[in-house]
Amino acid sequence: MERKRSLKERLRDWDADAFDLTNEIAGPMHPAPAALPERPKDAEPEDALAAEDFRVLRRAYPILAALLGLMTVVFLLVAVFDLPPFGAAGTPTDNEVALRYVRDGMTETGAVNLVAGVILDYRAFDTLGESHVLFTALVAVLILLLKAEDPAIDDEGTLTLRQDRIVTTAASILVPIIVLFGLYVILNGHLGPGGGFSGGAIIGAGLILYAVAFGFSRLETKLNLGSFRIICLAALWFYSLSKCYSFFCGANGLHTVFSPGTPGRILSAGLILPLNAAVGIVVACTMYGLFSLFQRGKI
Amino acid sequence: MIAFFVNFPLFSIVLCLLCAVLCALLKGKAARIVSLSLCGVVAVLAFCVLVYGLQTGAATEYPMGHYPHPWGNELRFGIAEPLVALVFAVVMLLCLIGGKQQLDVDLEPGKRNLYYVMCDLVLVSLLALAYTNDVFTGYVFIEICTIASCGLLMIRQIGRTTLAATRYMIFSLIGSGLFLLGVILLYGVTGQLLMPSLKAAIAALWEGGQYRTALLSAMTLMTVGLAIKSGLFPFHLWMPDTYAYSTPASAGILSGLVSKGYSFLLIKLVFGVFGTDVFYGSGVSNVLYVFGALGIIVGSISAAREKDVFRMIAFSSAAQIGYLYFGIGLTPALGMLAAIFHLLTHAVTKPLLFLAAGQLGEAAGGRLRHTWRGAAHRNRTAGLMFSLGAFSMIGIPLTMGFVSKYRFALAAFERPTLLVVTLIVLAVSTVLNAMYFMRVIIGIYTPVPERRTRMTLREQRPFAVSSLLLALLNLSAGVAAQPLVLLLERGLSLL
Amino acid sequence: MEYFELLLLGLLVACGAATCLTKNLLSAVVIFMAYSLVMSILWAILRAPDLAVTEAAVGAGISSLLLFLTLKKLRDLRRKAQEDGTEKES
Amino acid sequence: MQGFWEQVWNVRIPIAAVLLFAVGFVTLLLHRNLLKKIIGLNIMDTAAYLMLTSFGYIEGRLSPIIQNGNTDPALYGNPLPAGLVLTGIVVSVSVTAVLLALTVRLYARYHSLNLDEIYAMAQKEHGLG
Repeated sequence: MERKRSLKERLRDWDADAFDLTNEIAGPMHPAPAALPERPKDAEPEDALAAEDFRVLRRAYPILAALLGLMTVVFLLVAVFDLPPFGAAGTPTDNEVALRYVRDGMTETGAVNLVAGVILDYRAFDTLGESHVLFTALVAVLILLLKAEDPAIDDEGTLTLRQDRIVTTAASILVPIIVLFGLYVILNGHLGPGGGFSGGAIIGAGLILYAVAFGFSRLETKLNLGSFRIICLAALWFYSLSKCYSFFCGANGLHTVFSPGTPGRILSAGLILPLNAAVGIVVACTMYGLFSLFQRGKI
Repeated sequence: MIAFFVNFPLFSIVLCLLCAVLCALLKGKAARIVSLSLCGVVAVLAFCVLVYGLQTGAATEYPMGHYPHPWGNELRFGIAEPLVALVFAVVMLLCLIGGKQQLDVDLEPGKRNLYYVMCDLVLVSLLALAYTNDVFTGYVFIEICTIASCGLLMIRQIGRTTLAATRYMIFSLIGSGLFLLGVILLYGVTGQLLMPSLKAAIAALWEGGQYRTALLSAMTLMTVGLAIKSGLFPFHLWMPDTYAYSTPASAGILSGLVSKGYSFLLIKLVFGVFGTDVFYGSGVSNVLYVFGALGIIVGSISAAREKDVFRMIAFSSAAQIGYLYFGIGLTPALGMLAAIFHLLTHAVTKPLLFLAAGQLGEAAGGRLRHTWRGAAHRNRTAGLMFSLGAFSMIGIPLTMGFVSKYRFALAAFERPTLLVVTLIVLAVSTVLNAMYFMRVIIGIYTPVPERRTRMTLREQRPFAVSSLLLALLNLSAGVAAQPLVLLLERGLSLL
Repeated sequence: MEYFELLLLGLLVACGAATCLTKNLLSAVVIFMAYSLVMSILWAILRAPDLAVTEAAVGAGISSLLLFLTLKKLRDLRRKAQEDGTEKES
Repeated sequence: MQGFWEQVWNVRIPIAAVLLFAVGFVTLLLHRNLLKKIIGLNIMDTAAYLMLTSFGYIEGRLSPIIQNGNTDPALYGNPLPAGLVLTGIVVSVSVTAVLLALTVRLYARYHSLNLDEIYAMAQKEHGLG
């Protein structure tokens, strides 16, 4: 009597087809069906089915879409007429939530620009998600447009602008001013209008103008894919960790290290200035990266 | 020690964000290890939060920052949220492990780590959607989820997936545009963004009869927006392309988790923002009920007509989403309980089906049903797992699908006026499910004389491990469903 | 002041409709850029200077720039396809 | 009739926002050209944000930046909608960038911007691939 095979062996045998039940079943009862006649072109019937669906859809689509569009317009207009009057003082949005932002905003967050106070201190979790939306978009465009690293492809996409004099002189004057203005908008985010997002976009536009005027070669040594990843890592990690620290302290009632400082001074408003700087860097790199990816498939 | 668990939702969200940014820097293999360990850690953290919720027995509101209720952002977690987060993390882990074989083939060598960046971002948005207590934060993380799941889709660089990604993106953005407009109208009328204060303001307005049309339209817009994004009946046309042509791991994550994240947010909105009496009193739930029923029937019929097995599974997923909204629209008590139970069932079963179908497709060498004849003999484990998943979809006893269908039947009795319609819809869809799934199972088990190489267990170890665990999850919940149902009942009461 | 606001609103709706009705893609993008700038001015009027700066820099600037770049990229691809096409035929 | 026009005047900016939302929504649905759809999407989002900003505006009050230390709430408008719209604009840009990248990839492969043609070509080419 052969020894009882262990479960492991029996499983392996079951899997490795030591015995194949189908042979017994198929064998005696009825001869195995002859191999199915291979259909000449198996793509054809399924294609007809989808094509026929598609044609019906194609004809019905514009009427359906116009109907849906009209319905939403009427539906929304009816809803809008019921809204509180525009510009009035006693509307529901002018409630205790907005009151505290305005009355205590400067003392609690230290930011003179209350909008910066709201997005970077009161409702900071939204903006934490926000800067990661931009990172997601950059990675998605990287997946799509990044070409494989082979030197054979020259910069086929570079602008064939004959580096003419007008653009280069204009750029040599404008780029420093744009980048300076962008830095001003970032660093004064908590004092005047602006902040990380708009300042970063302005600096990004400055970099793009530089790349258009003087070509990518000069920028490539410093701003390539490797340095991008490190910059994004540093800025976003700083952002996430500092915000995690302030959320943790806030939730457990601990006092954070950052003090709002005296409002109006550049180094005030606790964490808002460094956060604006970090967001500004990420936005500038993303904008330049998107431009370079669209332009020539590599950063 | 248990008291410290209250910080774990914040830690899990921030950890995911850190790992997502880190994975962009690492090489493919290291990024995979980081992502898999991240899913594991998030699962453990979610389990701890579940223990904390059970111990305190109440929903805790965790202020994100120094400012309480209507001023700062908040996270809210009772029992249902950590349970759903736990299931999401575990299923994502198993999907990534199970789909390894196809991932190695489909991903370009240079962009492998970018795939895992997208997986981490999908996970963080699912966690945020489960835990958030603020409507605008929900919108921001819906956008992250849209772009990241689109990234998961287009990683397989064949023309068909790029087209599917574009159509998926456009449909999703219509949905989030309507959701955004709903949030704005709600803010305009109540002045609040945090769910608890929104609920109080809406209840007061609903009694006072003020701004009623604006409230109704905001509620409809948000519901329709989320329904479009998770693929309810008239907006399920993007589903077959999206799920059929992507790698099985992505298809599992997209169909099993992403659409469930949106539906769970809708369930949170129904309980936490609109309030059951406003939502069910205003007739919006009947709209969901009708579209859910239509979705079940149309989804099942078009699945039966489909010859390509992957598209068939995608259409059956549209039918299952129809079930979800069918339950939500039925009744606030038992109907919602059946819907959230079905949410977990589908989150566990559908990835199992897609992974097994991926393996069977390779064993059979084709996508069409008739080319799959005898495929189960070439790949035994995949055949077994596929049939188990199919049994759960049909609702054979001992599987989780049976329990969820049973819960739907119970819920039907709670609403006697619609009893007959509900039972007919359930019966018809079960028959249709049985028809098109059994057709495939019979096909893959009919013996085909000619010998093909056989895929043994050792060659596909990652798939075997993950599908076995998914099957165990399914069967264990199917056999011992009562504790899970009680848990969900308590969770819903705390939502 | 209100009439200026009404003028801007009318201009906005006109730009929106014009962008969708023009056949030529380039003019659609140019009109969209004008739409963003008018929106930025309107936000300045609505006492939201942060938004005006951001919309001008990000909405009009980067979005339109990416649209122009895509148009240029599509033209390059079309020209490259024609060159390959002519090579194949000749 | 006088009440109607007075009411229209009271909610003039939300009405304009809804009209723009409808223009964007219909463009997104009706136009088959991908670039037109993307522009329609942008119009839809900015229209929604216009309505949100209009809820924060209060007649005769300054923008929410504290002038020389005077924190009297009756002086300044509501800062919350401005913060939300700031987040929204960046969302719109990133979504536009991803959609444009998808359009470039589709055009490189199918040499067409019309979604139906691309669908037909993909149908024929892949059939069951």
